[in-house]
Amino acid sequence: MNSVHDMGGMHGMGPIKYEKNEPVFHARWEGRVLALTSAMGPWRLPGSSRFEQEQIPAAEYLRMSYYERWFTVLVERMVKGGLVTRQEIKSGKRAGGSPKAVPRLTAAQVRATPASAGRTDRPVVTPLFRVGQAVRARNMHPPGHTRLPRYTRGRLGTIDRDHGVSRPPDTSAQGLGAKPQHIYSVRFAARELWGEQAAPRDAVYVDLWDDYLEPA
Amino acid sequence: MNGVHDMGGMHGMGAIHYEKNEPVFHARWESRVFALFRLTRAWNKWNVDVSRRQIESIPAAQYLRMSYYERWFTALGELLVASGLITRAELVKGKRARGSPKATPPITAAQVASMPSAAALARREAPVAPRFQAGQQVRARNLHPVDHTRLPRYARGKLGAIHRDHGVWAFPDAIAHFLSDKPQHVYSVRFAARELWGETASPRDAVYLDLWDDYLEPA
Amino acid sequence: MDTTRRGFLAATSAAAGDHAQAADQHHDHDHQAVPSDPTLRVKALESLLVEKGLVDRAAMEALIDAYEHKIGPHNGARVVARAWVDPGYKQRLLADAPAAISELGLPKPSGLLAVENGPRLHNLVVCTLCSCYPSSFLGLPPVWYKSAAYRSRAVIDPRGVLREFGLELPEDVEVRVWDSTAELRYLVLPERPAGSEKLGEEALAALVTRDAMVGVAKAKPPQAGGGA
Amino acid sequence: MKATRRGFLTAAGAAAAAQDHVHAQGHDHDHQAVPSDLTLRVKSLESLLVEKGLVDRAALDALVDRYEHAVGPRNGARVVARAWVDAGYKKRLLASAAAAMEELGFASQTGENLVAIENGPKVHNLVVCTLCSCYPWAVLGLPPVWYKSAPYRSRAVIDPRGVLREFGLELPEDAEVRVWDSTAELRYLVLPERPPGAEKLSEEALAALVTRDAMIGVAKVTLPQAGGRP
Repeated sequence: MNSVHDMGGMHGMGPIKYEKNEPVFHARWEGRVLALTSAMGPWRLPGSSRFEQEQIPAAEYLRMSYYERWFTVLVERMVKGGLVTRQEIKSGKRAGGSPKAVPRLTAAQVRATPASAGRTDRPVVTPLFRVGQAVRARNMHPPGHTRLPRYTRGRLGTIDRDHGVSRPPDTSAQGLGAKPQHIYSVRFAARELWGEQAAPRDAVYVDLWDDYLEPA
Repeated sequence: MNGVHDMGGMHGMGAIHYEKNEPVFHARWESRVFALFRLTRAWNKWNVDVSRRQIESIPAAQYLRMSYYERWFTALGELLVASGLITRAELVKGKRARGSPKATPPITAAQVASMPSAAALARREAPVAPRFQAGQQVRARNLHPVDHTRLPRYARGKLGAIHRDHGVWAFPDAIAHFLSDKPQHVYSVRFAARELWGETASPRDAVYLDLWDDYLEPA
Repeated sequence: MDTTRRGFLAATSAAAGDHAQAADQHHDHDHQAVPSDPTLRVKALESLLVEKGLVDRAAMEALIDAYEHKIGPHNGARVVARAWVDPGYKQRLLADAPAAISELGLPKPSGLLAVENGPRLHNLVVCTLCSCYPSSFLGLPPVWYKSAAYRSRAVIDPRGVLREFGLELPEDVEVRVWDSTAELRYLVLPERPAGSEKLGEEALAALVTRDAMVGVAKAKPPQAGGGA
Repeated sequence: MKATRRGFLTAAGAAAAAQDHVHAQGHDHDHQAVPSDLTLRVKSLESLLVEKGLVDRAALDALVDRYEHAVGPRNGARVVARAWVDAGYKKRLLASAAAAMEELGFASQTGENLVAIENGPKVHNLVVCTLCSCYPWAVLGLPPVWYKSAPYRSRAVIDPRGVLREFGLELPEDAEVRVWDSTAELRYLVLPERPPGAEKLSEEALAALVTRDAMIGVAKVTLPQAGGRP
C-alpha cells in the first residue's frame, strides 16, 4: 500500500538524531513490548505485523515511536485471534471463568541457543532473470502489503545477484506472492531513481521478487 | 519537495468525510486566519508559492494532524517573522514591541473587492515560445527537488500528451525563492491512468495535470 | 480498503483506549482543530497585526463577509444554467470561461477553465499538492475537498471516490481527473438532467450543486425537491 | 533541512529546539512517546497475558535479557575482525555469511538470510530499510532509534552522501555509494575496511575497533586517537 511507511525519498522528515551511547531500550516498557511480541509468536496471531502497522493512520504512524506501533499492532492481532477480549485489555484482568492457558514459550527455550531459522521448504523454481540482466520494476500500486517500494516502480535496474527462492509477503488479491519464486538484489543507478542531480556512480540495491519485475 | 503534502496516489488516508450543509467557516478563528492570510500578502513580502512552500515545510506528522486553517495559521506566523513584518517575540506575546513603528494597512475594506487573485499575479505576458505543441508526446521529468515544486511525484517519469497550452506563467520552483520569474508555458498534460498506476487502472481513464515547460521533456 | 480502515479505527478504539481517540481525532481534525487554543492564538495574532497597522480590521470583515455571503456556488450555477439553455454561450464558456462569466455581470476570474461532462465522459477536479479550488468563483472549498482522503485517492481511484459520493459510473465512461497543480482552476460543466427540458434558467440553476461543479455528483434531477 | 554536523552529533535535541520548536515537537517522539501512559498500558497488558497463561513471565525476562546483554554488535565485530585477519574466512563470509557465522559458533536466527557486503577504497555500502526497519538483529542486536526514524528511512536512499556527511563521513566524488534497501527478508552486514595502521593488532583488539555504525555503513572503522599517533 502507498502509505507513509514507504518513506524512501521523502523530504522534510527533519535531521537524523544520533544518540551517543544509546541504551537498548529507552524505557522498561519498550523491552516488555518486544518480549511480549516474541512470546506471543508461538500462538500464531492472525495477520501480519508489518501490514497491520502500515494501516495505522498516517499521522499516528508518524507520531508514534517504534515500540508504540508494535504495541498497538500486538493488541490488535491478539484481539483478532480471540486470545484476549477488548474488555480484558481495558481492565487488564482475565475475564471471570475464562480458561487459563499454558505459555508456549518458556524461559528455558529462550535461553537455549536460538534455533536457526533455516528454511525447510526449498522448492526448485526456475528463475525468470539472470545476473546482469536489465529489468524494470513493475509499475503497480497494490492496496495491500507489498515490498516493492514506490520509488523503484517503473524504474530500470540490473540483477545484481540471485538470492534463491522464497515467497513474497504480498497480501493483495492480484495473485502476487501466491507462489514461491526467486528473489534478487536489483541494482538501480541513483540517477535512474532520482534524476540528474544524483551522483553518477551511486546506486541503490533492492531485494525484489520475480513477480515485481519485468524484462527491460 | 517529496513531502506528505504530495498526496496523489497515497493509500490509507481513510474515508472521505462529507459534511451536509457545511458552513463556509467552522469557527470564527478560521475566518480570521483566512482574512489575515489574504490581507498580509498585500505587503508583497511573499507570493503564493512562498506561502505554499512554508506550509509544505510543516513536519509531516504535524501536517497530517493539523486542520487546513491550522496549517495556514502556522505558516502565517513563520512568514510574518521571516519577512520582518513582526518579530518572534511579538508573535509569542501577541503585542507590538514598545517603540516599534506603526504602519498603514495596504488594503482597506473598500479595496477588498478589487484584490488581485493568485492567478492574476502569476500570469505573465512575456513573449516566450512554447517548447511543445498540443498533441505532442511528452515525458514528465524525473525531478526530486528538495524544495517547492508543482510537479507531483506520481507523474514523474511518466508519458503523457499535451492536451492544451495555457500560455505563459511564472515558474513556481523559482518564485518560491523570490528568484526571477523564469516565465514559461504551462500545458494541460494528459496521462492515461494505466501509465500512472499500472494494469489494474481503468483503460479509459486519465489524469490531467498543468505542467510547466521545465517539468517536461520530449518523449 | 475503506471498510478495513473503518474496522481498524473502530477496533483500535476499543483496544488501545486513548490511542484510538487520537486516531479518531485525526480525522475530526480535518474540520475541528483544537478548539479553544487556536481561538486565543488567532485572536492574539489579529490584535498584534492590527495594532502594528499591518492589516485593517474593516478589510478583514469585508473579506470574510464576501466569502460567507456573496461568493459561492450560486455564481457557478448561474453560468451552468445559461450554458444549458444557450448553445452559443456554452461554446464561449468552453472557449474562454472568464470572458463568458463576466458576460453575466459576475466578477471575471482569471485562469478558469470549464470542462464539459457528456454521456461517455465524466470530469473530476482535485488538487493533490495543496487544495487549489476556484474560490473566487465558487467560494471556499469544503473540508472534504481539502482532506488527505480526497487528495490522495481522487487521482489513483477516481471511480472508488465517486462511488463513495453515490455515483457509479459505467465501465465505458471515460473519467478525466483534473489535478489543478498550477494557477488554473477548473469548473465542471455537468450534464443537463433528463426531464429538465421545460425548466427556466433560474429553475435550472437550482439543480446545479457545488458537488456537480467539482465533479463528485451529477446535477440534481428536477422535482427532487426533498421527497424523492 | 541541512543539519550542521556538530549540532547533529552533539546537541541535536537542543539545536532543534532552538532552531524551530515545531520541528522539535514533531521529532522528539521518535524516542520518547507518551512515557507514563504506555508504561501503564504495557504493564497492564503484561499482567493480563501472564494471568491468562498466554505468556510466561520468566520467558519475557529472558528475552529482554538476551537483547540487552547477549546479542549485540560485538557478535558482528568478531566476524569482521576474523575476516580481516583470515582471507579464507573473508571469502567464505562473502559467499555465505550464515555458514561463516556458524564457524564462529553463532547459530544465527537470521540464518541464511544474512548477506555480507564489502567496502573498498572506492566502494562504500550503506544499509537501510525504507519500508519498516529491517536490521540484522542476530549479528548487531536491536537497531538504534535513528535507524528506525523517518529522517533516516526517507533520506538514506535519495541522499546517501548527505546522510553520511551528517555522520561525519565525507566521501570523495569518485567513490561509489551502494545503498542496500533491505525491504525483503534478507539482512545486510557491511564489512568495513580495515583501518591503516592496524596491521599489528590482534584479532581481539581489531574486534574492539569495529562499531555498530561501521557495520551499518554510516561510519568507517578508525584507530583510537592515542594508538593512531606515531
